[in-house]
Amino acid sequence: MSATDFSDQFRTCQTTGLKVHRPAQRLIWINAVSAVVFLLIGGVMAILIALTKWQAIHLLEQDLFYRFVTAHGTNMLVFWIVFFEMAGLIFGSAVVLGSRFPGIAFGWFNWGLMITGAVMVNVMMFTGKADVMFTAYPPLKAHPLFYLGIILFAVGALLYCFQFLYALVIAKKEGWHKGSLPLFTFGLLTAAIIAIWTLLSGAIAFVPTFLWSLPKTIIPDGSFLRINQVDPEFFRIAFWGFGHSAQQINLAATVAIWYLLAHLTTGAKPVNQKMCRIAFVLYLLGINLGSVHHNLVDPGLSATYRIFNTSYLFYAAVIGSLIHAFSLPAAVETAQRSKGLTRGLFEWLTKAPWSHPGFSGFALSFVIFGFLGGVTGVILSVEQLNMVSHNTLRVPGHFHMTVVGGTTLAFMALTYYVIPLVLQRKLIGEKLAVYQTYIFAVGITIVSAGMTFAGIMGAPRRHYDIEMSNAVFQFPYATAIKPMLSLVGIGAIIAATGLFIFIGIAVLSVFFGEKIEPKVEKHVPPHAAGAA
Amino acid sequence: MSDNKEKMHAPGSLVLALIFLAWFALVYFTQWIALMKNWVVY
Amino acid sequence: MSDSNDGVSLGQKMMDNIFFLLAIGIAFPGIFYFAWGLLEIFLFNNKQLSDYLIQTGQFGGK
Amino acid sequence: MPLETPEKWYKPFNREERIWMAIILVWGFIMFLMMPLGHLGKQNVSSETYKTTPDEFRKTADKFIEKYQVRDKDGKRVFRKGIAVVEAPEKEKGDAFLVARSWQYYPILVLRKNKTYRIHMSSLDLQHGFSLQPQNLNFQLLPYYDFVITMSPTETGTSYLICNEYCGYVSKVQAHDTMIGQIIVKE
Repeated sequence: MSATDFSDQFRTCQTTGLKVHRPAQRLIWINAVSAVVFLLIGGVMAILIALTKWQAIHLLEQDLFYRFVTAHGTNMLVFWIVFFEMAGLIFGSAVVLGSRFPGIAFGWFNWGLMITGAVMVNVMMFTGKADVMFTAYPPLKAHPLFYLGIILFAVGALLYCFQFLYALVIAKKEGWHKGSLPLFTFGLLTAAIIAIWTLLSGAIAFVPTFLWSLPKTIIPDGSFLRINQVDPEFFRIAFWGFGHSAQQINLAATVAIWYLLAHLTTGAKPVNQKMCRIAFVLYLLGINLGSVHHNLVDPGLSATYRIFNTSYLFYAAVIGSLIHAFSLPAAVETAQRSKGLTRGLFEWLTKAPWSHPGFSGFALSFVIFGFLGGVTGVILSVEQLNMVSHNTLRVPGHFHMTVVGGTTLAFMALTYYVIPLVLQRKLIGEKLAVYQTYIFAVGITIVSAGMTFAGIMGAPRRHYDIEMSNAVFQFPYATAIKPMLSLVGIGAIIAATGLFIFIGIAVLSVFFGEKIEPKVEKHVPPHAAGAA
Repeated sequence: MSDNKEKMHAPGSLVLALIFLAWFALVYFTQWIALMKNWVVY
Repeated sequence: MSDSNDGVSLGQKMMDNIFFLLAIGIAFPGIFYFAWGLLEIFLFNNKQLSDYLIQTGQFGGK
Repeated sequence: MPLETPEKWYKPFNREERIWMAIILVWGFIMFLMMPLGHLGKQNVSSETYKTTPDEFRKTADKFIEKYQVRDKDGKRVFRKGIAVVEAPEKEKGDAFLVARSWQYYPILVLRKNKTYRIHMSSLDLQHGFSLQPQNLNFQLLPYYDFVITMSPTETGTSYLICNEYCGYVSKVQAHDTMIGQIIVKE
């Protein structure tokens, strides 16, 4: 196919000079909008759950509480995050490389699979046919359509990942781009590879479970498709290859987005590209071994297996993160110092653009993800220490710092750039966006701190009633546990305020913001064979 | 390499990173000490 | 691929190869986490409780 | 910049990068060593597991309760809230059994301080989370897997077993959050 066929499908971004493939832009739009819809659903669930955890309010009834925890977990951890990441993959390949995105119709088909799956899962959850939590551990059984929905969603996302890889190949082959991938795209590439592993694991976990959940009227006894029992530990291993690796996609994508945000806000350039890229490769090697965190106190596994895997391959992936922990601020510092902010050790930091949502979002999510989420995560995943933390509220405490305070906040900050630059609408309420990042960061830190300390005192996760008032025995928990749980409620109100401000800004801007007229320019592959 | 190239580019970041590592180690070993007070299990 | 690759070090070439990265990104967790994990639960720790009870002579072996 | 790449970027580290890399490699190595070294300590996760079935495990546990249930002065079997109270045998004399099912742990084990016990645990139906409070020791219990934990209480008193893995909801009093058991430690 001749690459010149696509030359009139491009526009030039007036701010950055990037060449944007306009059909790809619409794919980014639909994925980002879908992401925000599920974020909204998850956000409403979040506040209802948190107000139930707050023992003095104890808002929901038991069954609704468990149903909404399921819906909150699935919508936030899977649908919001993965839809946004798919938007990110298209942005990182086509837009950043100034390339065409191959297979636009295929892209829409993949989105169709994902949205069908996501809607199916949500219908099943909210009609009470899948009160099985995000983890859906068999023998706890949900409606077959719940599993089918997850499989459809995973297949759609998996195809998107392969399409992303194909887009990278096409960009080089047709000459849209030359040389190494930009660091941002490289980071997204590691995220996409982690995603491929994630979604394969998801298929291994959920396909047998789906067959097992089908009634005998559909798959009779004796059929080779009949599965009477899913081994619970097999499911746990396969599921966490999906469930936790899905969060490692966030990690790689978030780090890539930090490099981009640092660059957009302060002009930071990675000091040493080799160091940053090695850190990403270390993620590929080690990070998905860490899925065993969830199985550290499970029966059937040896200490050697546990230690080797929970150490992420001798802490290779942690070393990767620690490299970023230095190289990201170093990039910002170098850029700031070159602007003359050289006094003392920290003038570069105090005079950073803190009133810029891109920078404040980046810096806050960096601190929350690294200082709080990363440290608690590594500690939870020590084989012996997991005994005093497995399935306590410390676990949600940890991943609210990483996924919410880290990834979600970074995604929010990026959205404030994506809306004008890619979706071509002026931001409505730009000033509010600055406050939004701080409100959200403070709220989610309070939530996570409350959860972590309650968990240290033994509060279980996914538990309706710390007073055990309906049980035969009442265990007298430490009195300090209730104030901690009320912190969860208070923090959730603050964080949800920030979240709803974000959704308000995003939705208003995308649908009613002032249109930025596209500058349509012909664009041909600059490095194609035979090109001037 | 020349001396000029060997000077610190980002001393502030190195200090920040070291503070981070100190906090990491502190929390990490606190947890081990807390675990040692528990029942004997193996 | 292109002719301008001369003088580019091996490390850079490896990290520029997306299929190499894909291979290690699937192989490492696939072998160490998943395959090894399945071996653990289905082969290495496969002794029956009843066999153990017979061995230790508890509860009439059954 | 993240959006542009020099043609050749595979370059040596500078000074502070070398310092930082050396520090974090050492720290990673220390953290890795802590886990094998931890196995010299007294708090470790058991690797002892047997395959079982819910039926087999329930029958074995019933035999165990039959043999070791506590009796009062009149020789009557002791129950607490309908759950059998069992004096667990020490490690040398035999194994103890603990059953998790929706939504109960049984029996109630009576242990002695500083004595060592081998406790077999399994679930009869769904996955359950063994969570010993206030000690805050947590293990995952699965059906078809018999998990053997060797433990030795270091303090007396009544401890509670709550379930920290979601195990379903049927009614207000038959739900995950009503699942609770006890372990009593005597001098």
